[in-house]
Parts: sequence; C-alpha cells; structure tokens
Amino acid sequence: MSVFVDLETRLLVQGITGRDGSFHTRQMIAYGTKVVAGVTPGKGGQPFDGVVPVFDTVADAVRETRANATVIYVPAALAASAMYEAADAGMGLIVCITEGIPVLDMTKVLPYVHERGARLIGPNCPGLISPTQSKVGIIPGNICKPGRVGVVSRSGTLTYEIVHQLSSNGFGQSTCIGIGGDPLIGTNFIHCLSAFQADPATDAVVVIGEIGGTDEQQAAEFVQQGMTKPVIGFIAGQTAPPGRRMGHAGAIISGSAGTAAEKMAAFAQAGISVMKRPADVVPLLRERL
Amino acid sequence: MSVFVDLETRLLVQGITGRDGSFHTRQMIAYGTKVVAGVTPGKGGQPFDGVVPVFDTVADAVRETRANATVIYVPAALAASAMYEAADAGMGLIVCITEGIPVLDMTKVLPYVHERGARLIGPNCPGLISPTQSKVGIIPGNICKPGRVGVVSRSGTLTYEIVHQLSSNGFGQSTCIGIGGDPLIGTNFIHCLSAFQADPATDAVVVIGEIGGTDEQQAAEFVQQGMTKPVIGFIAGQTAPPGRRMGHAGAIISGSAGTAAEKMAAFAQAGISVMKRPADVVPLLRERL
Amino acid sequence: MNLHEYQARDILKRHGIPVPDGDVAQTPAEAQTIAQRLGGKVVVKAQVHAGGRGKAGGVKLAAQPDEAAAHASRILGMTIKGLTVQKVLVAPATDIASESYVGIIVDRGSQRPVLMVSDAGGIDIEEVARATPERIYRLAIDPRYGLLPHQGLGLALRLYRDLAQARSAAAIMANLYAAFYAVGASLAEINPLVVTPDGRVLALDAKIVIDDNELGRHPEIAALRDTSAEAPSEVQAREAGLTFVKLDGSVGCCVNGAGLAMATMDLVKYYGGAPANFLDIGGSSNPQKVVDALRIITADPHVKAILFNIFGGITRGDDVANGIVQATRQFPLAVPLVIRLTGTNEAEAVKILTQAGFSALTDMDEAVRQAVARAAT
Amino acid sequence: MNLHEYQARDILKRHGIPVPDGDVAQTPAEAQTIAQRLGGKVVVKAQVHAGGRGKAGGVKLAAQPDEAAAHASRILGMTIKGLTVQKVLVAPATDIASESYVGIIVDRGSQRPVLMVSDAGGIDIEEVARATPERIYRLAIDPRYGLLPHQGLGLALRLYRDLAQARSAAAIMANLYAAFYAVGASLAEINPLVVTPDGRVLALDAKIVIDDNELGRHPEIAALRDTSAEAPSEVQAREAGLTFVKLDGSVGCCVNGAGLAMATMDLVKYYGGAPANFLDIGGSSNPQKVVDALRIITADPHVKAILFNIFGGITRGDDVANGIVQATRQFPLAVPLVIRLTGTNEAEAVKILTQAGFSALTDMDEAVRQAVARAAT
Repeated sequence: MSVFVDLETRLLVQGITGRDGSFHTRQMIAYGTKVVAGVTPGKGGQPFDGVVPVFDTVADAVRETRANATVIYVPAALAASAMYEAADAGMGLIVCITEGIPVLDMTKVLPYVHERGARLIGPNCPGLISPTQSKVGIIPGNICKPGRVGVVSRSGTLTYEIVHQLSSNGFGQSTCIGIGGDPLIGTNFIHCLSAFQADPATDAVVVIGEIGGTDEQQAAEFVQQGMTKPVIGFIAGQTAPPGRRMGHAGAIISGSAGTAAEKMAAFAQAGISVMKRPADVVPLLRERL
Repeated sequence: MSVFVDLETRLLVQGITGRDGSFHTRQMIAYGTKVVAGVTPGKGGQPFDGVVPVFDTVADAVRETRANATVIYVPAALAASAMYEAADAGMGLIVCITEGIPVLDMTKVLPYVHERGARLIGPNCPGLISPTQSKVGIIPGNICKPGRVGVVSRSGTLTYEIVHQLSSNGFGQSTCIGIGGDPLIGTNFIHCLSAFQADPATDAVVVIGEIGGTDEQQAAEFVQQGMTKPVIGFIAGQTAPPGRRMGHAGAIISGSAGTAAEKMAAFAQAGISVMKRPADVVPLLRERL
Repeated sequence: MNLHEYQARDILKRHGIPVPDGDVAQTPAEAQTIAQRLGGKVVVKAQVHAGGRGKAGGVKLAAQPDEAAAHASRILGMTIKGLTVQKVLVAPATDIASESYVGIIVDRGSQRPVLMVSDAGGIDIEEVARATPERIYRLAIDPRYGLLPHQGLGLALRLYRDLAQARSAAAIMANLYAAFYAVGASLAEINPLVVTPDGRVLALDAKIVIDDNELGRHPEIAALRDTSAEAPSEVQAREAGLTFVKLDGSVGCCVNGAGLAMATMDLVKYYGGAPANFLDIGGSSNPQKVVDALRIITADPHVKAILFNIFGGITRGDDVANGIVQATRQFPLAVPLVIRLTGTNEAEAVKILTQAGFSALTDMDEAVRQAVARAAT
Repeated sequence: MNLHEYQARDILKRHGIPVPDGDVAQTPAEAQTIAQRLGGKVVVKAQVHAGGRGKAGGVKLAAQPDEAAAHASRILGMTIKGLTVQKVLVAPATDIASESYVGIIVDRGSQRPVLMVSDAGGIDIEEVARATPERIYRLAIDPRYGLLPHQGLGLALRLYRDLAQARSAAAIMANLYAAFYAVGASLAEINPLVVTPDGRVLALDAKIVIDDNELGRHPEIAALRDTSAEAPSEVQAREAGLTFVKLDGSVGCCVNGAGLAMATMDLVKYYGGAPANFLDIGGSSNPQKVVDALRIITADPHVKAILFNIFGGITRGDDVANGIVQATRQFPLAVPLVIRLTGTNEAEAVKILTQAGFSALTDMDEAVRQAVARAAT
C-alpha cells in the first residue's frame, strides 16, 4: 500500500519529448513506473524511444491507453494549459514538476482542477514516489527504500537529504511526496497527512516545511486533532532574515506568522517531534516508533 | 402548500425605488406578500412608503431583515449585477423580472447563482404567485384563485390568459410560474414540473410553451418518465414563419427542432393533453381530472 | 442586429484575426478604385443580410479594375431575397487550398457559448449539420474560464494535420471567442476559414449577429446598423419600441406580449383567417406606442381588419385605450377595428373607448372570430 | 520585481485610474521644468524601492519651481535604507479631504486574490493591520468571475458614505483588479487613495510588485526594471539565473534548491558559524552557473570559507564539479572550499574533483562543520 501512486498507476508524460521530460521519462521507466503514453502536440504517432506511444492531445492519449495519472514537464509558459488539458481529460492525478509558473495562472487552474475532481500535486515540485511501486516526477529513486514512513515536503533537495538519512538508517518509505514551494499549490500538508493517516502501510510521517505562509501551522492543528500516528517535523529557514525573499515565492515572511520559530513552536505544541537539523530525523523517529 | 413561494416567503425588492419596482411593490404588499426590505444603493435608511426599510446593499438587507427571497426590477444594464449580489448574499430564491438582459451576461450569472445553491427564476419573466399566499413579480393577483392546478409558462400575458380561463371556470392554482422567454433562464420546465409532481397540493399541471429551443421536448420526456399527475400543454407560434424572430430572443427557430408542430407532437407522445387554443385548457383539464 | 460582411471583417481584424485586404464600395467608380489599389484579380461581393449571394449572382470575380466596376454596377441595386444591394465589398481573389468552418453561438441546452468547427467549410453549414453531422465538432465553452488553449488546439487539429496551421486556427478561434464577448454577439462565424497554397490561415468571409440587448452598451456597434438594408416597416417599428414582423394575411394584430401575440395569430388561423403581422407592443406601454403600432399596421394595404388583444398586466388598459383614441383622431381608419381588452385598469379603458364610440370585448375567442369575419367581408 | 512609484502610477493611469499629473526627473533642472509646467505647489518624491521615504527626508513640498529644483538636488543621490535615489517624481501637491487604502495581493489561504481596503489610509497599512484589524476589510475575489460590481461597491461604501465617491472608488477597485492581472502583479496597492476637497477620488501613491514569473510574457513590464536601484550582486546573480541574497556572515554558501539552501544556512548557524549569503543554483544547473556563483560569492570580502552543498536530483554532480574546476582556473580562490556532493552522477563528480585536487564529502553535517571551522581560522 501507499499514497496517491502505486502499481496501478498508469502514467502519461506531458512534454515527453522535451529536455527534462525525456530524461526523467527514462528514469521513471528504469525505476519501473508504468509509463503508458506521452503527449507532445505535433509529435503524435512517433513513439518515444520506440516504445512509449506519443499523442497530440491528452484526450487522445487517455482514450488509447487508459492512463490515470499524468506528470507535466512542459515549459512554464505552457504549464497552465497542460494542467487544464489534463483535468479536462479526466486525469485523477496531475503532478506538475514545472517551476516558474505565474501565481495568477494558478488562481484559475486550481478551481478548474478542483471542479473536475482531480488531485494536483505541485506545481514546482519534485513529484512523488512509492518505493518499488511507482515514481512520478524527479525524486531520485536510488535514495528511497520501501518501508513504512511517509514523507511530505515543500522542498526538493532538502527532501532528498532527509529521505537519504532515513534510507541509510533502515527507515524505508511508504510514499515520499514533494508538494512544491510555490504560494499556490494543489495539494497541501493536510491532504497528505490525512492520506498517510488513512494508509495502513504508513506508521509514521515526516513533515518538512519552510518559512512563509501558514501551511505548517494548519498542518500542526490537523495533527493535533486528527492524527494518531507519530509525526516528525522540520522547518527550513531559521536564519532567513525577515522580509527577504529566499528563492521560493513561498518564502516571503508576512508579519510574524511565517517565521521558522513560530512554525516550530506550532509543531511542538501539536505533539510533532521537531528536528533541529536534518540528521535529527533518525533519532526522533526511533524515539517515537 | 405550493411551490417555491408560500407564507414563509420574506421578500426583498431590488430596485424598490424605481418606476416598476415601486409600482409592483405596492401591488405585492396589497396582495399580502411579506415584503420585508428593499435595496437601492444610496437610498439606504429611507423607508419605502414609510414602511419598508431600504438598504444600500442586499447583504445589509439580509442581515437586518432575514429576507429569504428577492425580486429584481432594476434596469437591464444593472440586472446581472443585482443577480450576483443576491446570490452572494445567500438568497435562496431570486426572481428577475427585468427584460433586455444580454444573453452573454447570463452565461456567467447562471453558473454563479448555481454554485451558490440559489434558485433563479427568469430573467425576463412575470415571476410567480401562490394564490392567497405570496405573489412575487407582476402576475396580476386578481386573475388568480387558490386551488390545485400548477401552471408553468415561458410567456407572460399568454399565461394570464390561460390562468384567467382556469379561474373563471373553477380551477384554482397552487402556484403559477412564468419562467421567462429568454434563451438562457435559471429555472426551466423540468425544474417546475418536478416541483409540482412533488407538491401534495398540486393535482394537475398546465405547461405553456412556445416555438424555439427544445425545452418543451425535454419537458415532454420528463413528463413521460417522471410524472404521474396529468399535464395539459399549449404551444404558441404555430403560425410563426420559420427563421423569423418573434420578439422573444428565445423564439428563433433552429432547424426543425423548435417548431410548434414538433413540440406539440412531443407533448402528445408523452401523454400531455395538447390544447389547440387557450380556451381548450378547461375541457382538457376536466377530461383528465 | 445583423452586420454586413465588411463590418464583421473589420471586427475580426481588430481582434487579431487575419482577413484579406479589401474595402467597401457604394458606386462602380469606388469599386474600380479599390480594385486598382489591390491590384490583380478581385472579387466583388454584394453586402446584404441574406445567404445564397453567390447563387443569386451577387458574387463575381474580376480580372481588371474596369471589370470590377462593371460587376459592381450590375450588383449594386440588385435584389437578393427581397433586399436591395446598396454596397459591395471588393477584396483580392484569394487562392484556396482548403476551406473550413468556425462558428460560435450561445447554446440554450448547455447554457454556454458553443464553438463549432467543420472541415466542410465554404458551404451551407446547416446543410452539413443535416447531411453529415459527424463532420461538425462542437465544444461548449465554460465562460468562467474562456476558451482554453488546449481546447482550441484540440479542435484545430481536427481541421488541420499541420501543427503550424492548427496553431494559427487555434489562435483565430481564441480571438473569435474574445470578439464574441467583446461586441456582444449572438452568432459569430467564419465561413470559409481558408488555407492559402502558401500555408496561411485566413478568414475569407464572416458573419456576425449582435444581441440587440447589447447595443445599449456598445454604441460603436449600434452605429453600424444599416437601416437601408432592412424592411422600412420593421425599422419604423423598432424605432417606436415595438417588435414587428410583416406577414402575408389580412388580419392586422396588435397584442401585448410575444407569447400572447403568437397565440393570437394562431387563433386567427384556427378560425380561418390569416394574420397580417406579428406585433408586440411590449410591457410598459404608453399611448404613443399604440399610435405608432396602428400607423405601421394600417400602412399595409392587405390589412382588412385590425384586432387588438390586450391582457393588462404591466400594460395598462387605459394607456392602450387612449392610444387607440389618439390614433383614430390623427388618421382615420379605413378598416374595422376589433378590440379585446381585459386586465389592469380594464374599467377605465372601457370607459375611454365607449366615450370615443368604440366597443371592447373581453373574450379572446370572440374577438378573434369577429376580426376574422370582418376581414373576410 | 518592484516597480517605482512613477511606473506604478503610469500603469494605473493606463487602466483608467485617476492619478494626479506629474513626471519623473533625474536632475534638479528636469525637476524645475516639470514644476514649472505643473504650476503651483508641487511635491518632490524620491523614487526608491523602500518604505518610509517621508521620514527619511525623501519627500518634500515646494512652492516654486526653483524650490523644487533645490529639493531635487538634495534628494537625488540621497541614500534611503541602503539604496541611492536616482530619480524623483514631481507632482502637484494635492489637497486632501480624506485618505484610504486599497490593495490587492494573492492570498495563500483562499488561493485567490484578496482585495483589502481601509479607511485608515496614508500610513503603514501593516501597522493598521496589527493595531486596528477591524479597520481593514477584506474580500477574496473569485478569479473565474473577477471583481463583481456589487462587491466593489460594497467595499467602497465602507470607505465613503457619499454614493458618488463610493462609485468612483468601486470603479478604481475594478480597474486595479484588471491591472493586477494585466501586468502580472503579486501586489498592487494605492496608499493613499484620497478624496480632494472638491470630491474627486484620486490615487495619490501606488506600489506594484510584479511576479518575476510573469516577466517572460510581459516584456514591456520587464523593461521597467531599474537595475541601478538594486544591489549589484543581486543583479549579477539574477542575470546568471541564480537566486542570491546577501547576508552578514563569513561562510559563503552554494546550494541547489531553496529548501536545502535554507537548511544549510541553518546548519551553519547550528554549528556556530554565520552564513554570508543565500544562494540557490537552481535545478537544471550547468557548469557556467557554478562559475558565476563562485564569482559572486568571492566578491564579498567578508567570506572566509565557501561551502558547496549539492544533493543531485535534476542537478548533475558532474556539472557542478566541472563548474568548480573551471572557476578555479579562471580566478584563484583566496579562501578555503568545502564541497559536499552526493546524488546524481556522484561518482563522475568525485572523479573530476579529485583529478583537480579537490576532495568531496558526502555528509552534510560534516561538511558544514568543516566550513564553519575553516571560516573561524
């Protein structure tokens, strides 16, 4: 068992012939993900690497291959359109890796996707992986091991760091999810925590947050009220100066609500074990399990 | 009992100080409708006729008076905004009398109203009346009598004609509803038929249609599949030349689908007794009851 | 309100849709000047609110400017489906590799604007819809989001295998949708949308119908109205705030409300007569409207009797009665008048009419029977 | 990207929002000319990306053109919050009857643009939010429908009892919302929105921040960037495709990914050091980016050690290694370099680094500890 992706995931790749799309498609196939189709307008009919059928439109791809999830690697200027198209074609899961999408695009994409009942992960995220079952996105498969810890993170490489710590110390993962660092994203901490709480294959959850916004505080409230499984948390950005922008559009501190100190306090108050540094994840997990 | 409006209806009038609004507000109050508030921006605080409190916004009016239905008499250029405002304020029933509203305005108003769970009747309609309980709109109260026949119509004055026939011959009405003749309206025949079918105070229904569109055909299908109560029908426009516009924007004949002949055939096939002329309503009702 | 082809082309052009060059002419000399400026072969097209212009001889190719003038002189003044041609469009004759259809209307069923495309362009699209419906692709557009890029491209790929052409067509669809809302259209179509031999996608002919209810907020569009291209009685009716359609019978009808007006006409036929017109005086009547209505009805020499059928709601019976009295004072009626009047202010109305020497009925069937009888004698 | 007040005013004006006349000057002579043209009293305002200009002496009233020139000469070249004033706005001094605040930002919680208004305008709105939150009214706008007329009027009626003023303010809100989407803003505010003694509603000062992700499709907005108003190292970093923020410590950090970069800085502090910067080389790294990053970091004289922390995902370790090697060939490093590198193409990377005489660690804590120690010596 796992969360959001598993052996039943039949993946479509939007932007399969692009630089990033082709590279990561090969990585996903090598990992064992069932990549059933690709989409690049104008390249329909020319199989990718001779094996994955490519279509002009998502609707065509879904009709022909019964794909039930899609991952988007198209350039930022086309990404909103790709998400609309995926939702229109009835995709249940849409994972958008693309970074640099204007926030105002997302103000319209999000209700559209929501109205059609799709789950969007991202944008500007590394995707997700259920080790040995399905890898959707760019999380390096070799750092993950199958196991019973769920991981959810707003960050990319910081996630790899912590997952690496877990795997190296015998804690495999049920699913690792990078929800993305943009201000407007489709799936937040609470959606993931609630899925992990319901997943019988997950025993504990690691939450990796950062400065900016109040998602972590809301996650803390959810953990306190709705979770029985142990949760370990980390917040990046303790040394970030207030009010300065730190790469992620999400990392603008507004008032005091977005500081690392406040988020760590909210975590602690909700019974989440708070790491001081990434390497703390292993001892804290041992303590709680 | 009745449909959509009854003794519990607490009515707000949008555009209460206008020419039509003030005239019909007095008529509705004289009929016994509970008119609890009016709205005219800039005239908040100046009671209408000294008795009905007037507010600047619908939200203010609802907060102060617990109005649960609204009727709109504002000019066409402001009518869409009035409907948005009513839906935003949580109105359960919105009756829009105003005619001349651009169809493209309605393409946006309709989903907005729908998302907020409100029932919109009209626009460009005479409103509705549950005799002796509540009159909302402009249907002359004196032609109606309380009773057990439901009336639903796309027309205004033609409805009066037929209701007049009913009342003069001992058939009172549970509710008479003018749904409006515009191409895009909030409440269609099926919504009304289904309400009348569910209403224990209604024994039979009179449906008054006209050329243009396929609402009558869909109503016929609904009657055939979902109604046990007798239905009597009329279609105006048998002598309308094909393709000519007949005053109602709704009355453009498209292909053969909108002709009176086709609609009458659909009615007959669905077991609806079809009037040849308005005066037939009484003998046909006698036959079916 | 119907726009002429040349007006619709201008709107498309303003919204970034490629249309061939060209201009409108009201005289053969103007046509010649335009043809000269354009150079090469041109097409001279009658500008009338009627389909089938080609079959009627209203569209002609000209190799030389003087030939364009000659065609213009034949086409100007020509009558097509009862309408006199007052203007011609002179445009370059475009070489065509393929023809498609693109149109937008508001669909009552989905309550949304529907984009329709077909690879069977250049011909009567209603005939295509009847004969080969599978060649028409439809998409209901969610106006909350507009036409999304993938939707336009998806439809365009049904028309063109070439990606560049499909992208051009998709951009044209997006611009047509924007124009549709911007001008307040109830129909906007490009037929044909052509591909030239060198691969450009162009709107060769365009038709736009404006929702009359939009004209108030689009004065620049309202100014495009060409009353010379409409029947004078209908122009007169519109200016008086009446809805009027001329028909062939002998019973002139003056009714309040479109539904009741149609039912009245139907009843005229039911009793063996034939209505001379549809006329709806509308809701908020005033006496002047009734005067104007009577003036329009009586201008038709086929009218042998006039039937008023008024069921007062918003319309006040006394207003109508006053209008009848005023009208008959201003111009004597040559034909009998049958008045049915009930509802709001009925008593006052009857009093006014009686004092002026008219009688009023209250029963619709009786009134129609009398009017039909009077028209027959 | 921050816009200057005069640029934001231009955008508002283009979107139909009334702003006072005025123009921007780069010299006292230009300021004098503008003041002359405007006539009467003027205000001379420093154009810098910083709040609190008034308190810093960057906003001055002038009764005469030569006084405007004198103020301009004092303000131009002045330093406000570390930024040098290069331009002043010269505008008529407006008489003010009341001041309000109107702003739009995108709210993460509702995932919608939020319109905020307050009758406490003219001052620091964040202070108002803290001290008297009940004086701020918020409305989350559904972008599928836009700001609806009744919503704007409803908020405007919170600011003004006079209906005409409220309608003017509502129109300004609608136009501000349109501008917000049209230019791709992440913040657009008018503070103060004033009413003049004769009842006109005007935007007296405006602030617009553009979402950097929008600049690609708004070249006319991107062209407004004033690099002279930004820190040179940040300009350099942006042009190299890096995200860089200068800090006060001694450990230069070069990391892939914003989250890991922040966690690295935190760990530097955890082990007793102080980060000299935030630097994210981003995902699709190439060797040149690493060269540029090292150039920027080494330009800071406070940097005593440089720490690379790379966890390869999209970023390929060999690209980073090649970049380090190329950089050190182009310019010798005066400070020690500690490299932590793991993930994609780790083996190739270690080989490249080893051949060039560098060693690479795989443990983050160990690397940070070493870097802090080296910086301390």
